[in-house]
Amino acid sequence: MTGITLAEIMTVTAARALKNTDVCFVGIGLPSEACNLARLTHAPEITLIYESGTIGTKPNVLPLSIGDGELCETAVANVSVPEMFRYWLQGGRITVGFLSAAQLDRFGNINTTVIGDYHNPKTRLPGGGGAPEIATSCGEIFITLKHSKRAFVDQLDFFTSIGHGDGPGHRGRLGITTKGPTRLVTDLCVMLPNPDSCEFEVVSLHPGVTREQVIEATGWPLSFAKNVIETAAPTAIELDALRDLKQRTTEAHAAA
Amino acid sequence: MTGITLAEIMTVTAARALKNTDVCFVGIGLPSEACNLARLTHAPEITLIYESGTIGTKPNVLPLSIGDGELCETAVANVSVPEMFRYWLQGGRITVGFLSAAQLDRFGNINTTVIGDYHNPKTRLPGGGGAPEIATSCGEIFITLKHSKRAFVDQLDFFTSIGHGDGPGHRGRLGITTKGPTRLVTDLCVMLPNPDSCEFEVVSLHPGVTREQVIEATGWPLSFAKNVIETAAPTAIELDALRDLKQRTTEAHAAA
Amino acid sequence: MAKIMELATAIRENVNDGDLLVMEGFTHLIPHAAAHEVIRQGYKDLTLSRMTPDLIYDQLIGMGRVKKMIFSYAGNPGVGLLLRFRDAVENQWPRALEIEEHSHAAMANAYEAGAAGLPCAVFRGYRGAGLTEVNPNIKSIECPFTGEKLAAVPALNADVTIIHAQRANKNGDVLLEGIIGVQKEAVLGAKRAVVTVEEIVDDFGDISPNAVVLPSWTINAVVVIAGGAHPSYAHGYYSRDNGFYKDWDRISRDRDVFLEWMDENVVKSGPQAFEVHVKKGPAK
Amino acid sequence: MAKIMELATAIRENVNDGDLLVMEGFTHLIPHAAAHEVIRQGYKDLTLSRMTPDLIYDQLIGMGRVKKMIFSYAGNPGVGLLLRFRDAVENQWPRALEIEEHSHAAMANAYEAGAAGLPCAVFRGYRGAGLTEVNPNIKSIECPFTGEKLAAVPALNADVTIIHAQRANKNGDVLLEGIIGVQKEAVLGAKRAVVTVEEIVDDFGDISPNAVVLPSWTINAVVVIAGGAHPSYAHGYYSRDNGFYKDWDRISRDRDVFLEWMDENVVKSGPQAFEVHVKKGPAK
Repeated sequence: MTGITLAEIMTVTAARALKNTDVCFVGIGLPSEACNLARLTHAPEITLIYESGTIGTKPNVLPLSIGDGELCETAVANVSVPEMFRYWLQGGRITVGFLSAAQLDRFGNINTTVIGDYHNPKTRLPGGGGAPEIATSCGEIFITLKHSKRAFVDQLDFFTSIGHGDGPGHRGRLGITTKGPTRLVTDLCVMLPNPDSCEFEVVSLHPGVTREQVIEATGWPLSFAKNVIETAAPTAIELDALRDLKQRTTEAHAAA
Repeated sequence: MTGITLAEIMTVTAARALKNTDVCFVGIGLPSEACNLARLTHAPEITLIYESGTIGTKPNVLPLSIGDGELCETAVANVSVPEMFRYWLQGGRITVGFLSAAQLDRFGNINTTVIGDYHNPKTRLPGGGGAPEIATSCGEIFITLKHSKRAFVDQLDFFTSIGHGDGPGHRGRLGITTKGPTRLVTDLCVMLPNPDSCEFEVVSLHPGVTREQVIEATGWPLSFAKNVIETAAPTAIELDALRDLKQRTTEAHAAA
Repeated sequence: MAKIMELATAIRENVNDGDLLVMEGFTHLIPHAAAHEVIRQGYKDLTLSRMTPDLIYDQLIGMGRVKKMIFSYAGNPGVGLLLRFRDAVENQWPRALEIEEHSHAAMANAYEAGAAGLPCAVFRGYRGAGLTEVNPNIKSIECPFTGEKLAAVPALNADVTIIHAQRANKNGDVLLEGIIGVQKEAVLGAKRAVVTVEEIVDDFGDISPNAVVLPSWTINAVVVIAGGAHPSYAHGYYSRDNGFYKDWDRISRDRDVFLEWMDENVVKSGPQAFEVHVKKGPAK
Repeated sequence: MAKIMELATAIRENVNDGDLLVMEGFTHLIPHAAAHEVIRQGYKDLTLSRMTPDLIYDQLIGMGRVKKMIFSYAGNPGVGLLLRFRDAVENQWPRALEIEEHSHAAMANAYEAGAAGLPCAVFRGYRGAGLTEVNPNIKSIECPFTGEKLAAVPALNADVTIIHAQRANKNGDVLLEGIIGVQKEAVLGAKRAVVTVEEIVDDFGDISPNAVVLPSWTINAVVVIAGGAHPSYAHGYYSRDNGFYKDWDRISRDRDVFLEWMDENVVKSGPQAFEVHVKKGPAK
């Protein structure tokens, strides 16, 4: 298998975190790619849910928006958006929420709202959408986004949705009973929250990536686990499935 | 038209109270008969709603239960019961709630819960069902039931749903903004609440009925309006429609 | 993931003594066959909840299996009173029955809150209603924006919910059609759920994208019992047996007649007895 | 009772300066043609509400018609940011834009509460979220049974809601299919409602008894505009025009390009311009 990109490793590695029995609330973009790859490889029976109300959807190509027609056509059930947020998300039926972010801090707190001051922003981003309650109602949260100093920041400009807050016990003090972020997959490495500090630390580096590369792309003083391993390279099956999926997607969106 | 019964006059008179533009929450039994008669005569476009979730239903025969299949098959829309009580009843979309009762007092308060003490009842009745919120959420309430001292009582054994409470202003003090009972049709007469006292008083006597008959069948000291008129007799059209409806109903329920 | 299994196994694996058991159905799709199996297996001290308890709850009460009932309308629809329920409340026969009585609106909201994972339901209700004085589970809450006083009742979350539906597909997803009541909420709010169906099909075919489908992973067991709702009905399969509802008034009026009927038609019977009711053909 | 009428009349009779206007649609069935008519008729000082404001709200904002926007995600779905919205928030061009920002859960619950006639929505949300510090319309309430602190937001009740749907029947009842979003709630919670549809049929034929139908009497005006959701889509009629959403990023990036595009394609155009988009044929 030649020419494997870090982006491909990221998606494959993120996909591997999902189990066949998971019920996954899927964010658009990178999470959607990883979730559908999981479904097309090792987790064929995974239940994918998009906040547009589509439950158990099996799109043949990646949706451009969160409400593309194919999500509805291939779903087990389509429900209204109030029902989605009340019975399915708040009802505690989702095992994994899969999110991305504009800014992320070491505790897995996320900003997708503004860069700069909220009332006088430098850049007004789209906002949190479903994230504030996805972050607290799903059994656990996986995050995937590309490594960069702009994204991996020491201090968030805005606190769109909570990860581990300011560290151990913060979620509990807010009455939150779910785990929060348990895994972060970037295009350079995999990070897990340290059990004592709740700070994300590097547990595996993608093939060919150095510690220095990751440190350089991270805006906070980075920790590494005691034993940092190399991320297992994508298999031919995973890579084929991903490339086919992206090829189909490109063709479909060009034709539309 | 020969052999008109008081029961027929009651149903026809109750039906006349409904308008073509009404959206009516229909109780089973006498209300259902009156509401469907209205639909089959002067109010063909009336919207009939049963609490089973059937909206705009047009049954060809009277349903035995509140959830008969024909109610669903002929409805404009069928919704879940939570939606029925939230969006349609509580949402303020019903113009008229049409109720019956086991016991009724002079203020139109209703008991369908127990005869005797609640915790140690002489007769345990089915209970209020939808009545407590029908009585407060519908624009106004029509009541129909047969006159008898057992039903028209001086003091209710239990206060299942509010009419005018203990008189003027009671509904308002409870934060209720709807009109409450505005019309009562029995097999002897029509009664309206007195504008000052909120007590039901007789405004028309059915053909052939005397004041003494009504007084005798009423368990509270009965008032009569200044001008008591005779209830207009059923027309041939009304009577034919009612008798056809009841005939179809009898045949359908015998066949089932 | 729902497992497709026999009725006796499904009930045994999911019902326990003392459970809060919900067998919902608003006239339509009442799980009669499953309720009879619950009776046969002898569970006791059950708390039953249902908006419109009718014959199956009357049967469980009359057989002495019920400690408490949560309800909003306990009648024989279109016929009259529930006589075994009455006998339990009025005469404590065959045992005393604790009741928690609500309005329909309260119970519908309580099931909704249960499915929504909330601790309580908030609605505009119970104003001027006598139940507020006899049911301590009716409280109030104030809107923080308008100051309006609203009613609150606890969410309803069953230990086990049992419903009947038209059909499942091979994957165990369940389709309900017609008058759907509070069944979806009762299933989603429950710890465990058993669904009896008229039939299992390969797939649902060309149904509406917005059809009411409960995904397989929200259900523990799916059981095929043709006719399993009789004398209630299954929209598209068979009609309501109004005659039986009228008969029940007679059967349930006398304790001995009731016990004899139960022995013959429930205790000594089985789910296969329901098949005969489908042969009348689909509801028109 | 819904009256079937022309678009210009429907908008004129139902929209006013300063209204709280809701044009909902979760990617699917977004009422583009109706929004363009609102722009053509020149209403001003509107408050817009929508969970996922996208192109039509960007257009209204860029044309200076909007005083305030209530929203939970303001992006160009699958493409990126909403550039006219950004320009208004960051540079007050063409005027300052007041915002009331929520989470999806809060807005979905607020529409639900609006349809349900409640003053506020109660849900488990906003824990640890920064919006609680910048939005005074996020409060809390305590469960009277468990003491749990829950979030509360005001109910959302539009002055006028405008949606697009697949079809109406001759009576003016409206059928929605597919991804239905919060449209039912937005209509039922509104003082007035306008629905544009792809077509009017004699009757809906053999649809599911549980299809999403808004009865005629919940709607003020029904208007036929084939293709009226383009570049959004109508399930069963035509697909989403992803290319246009990508183009919008370019068009909306520059104020002059935007104004020119609006002049040509909205101000000097009309609803008949949407018909061409249906000819691509139904979505597969």
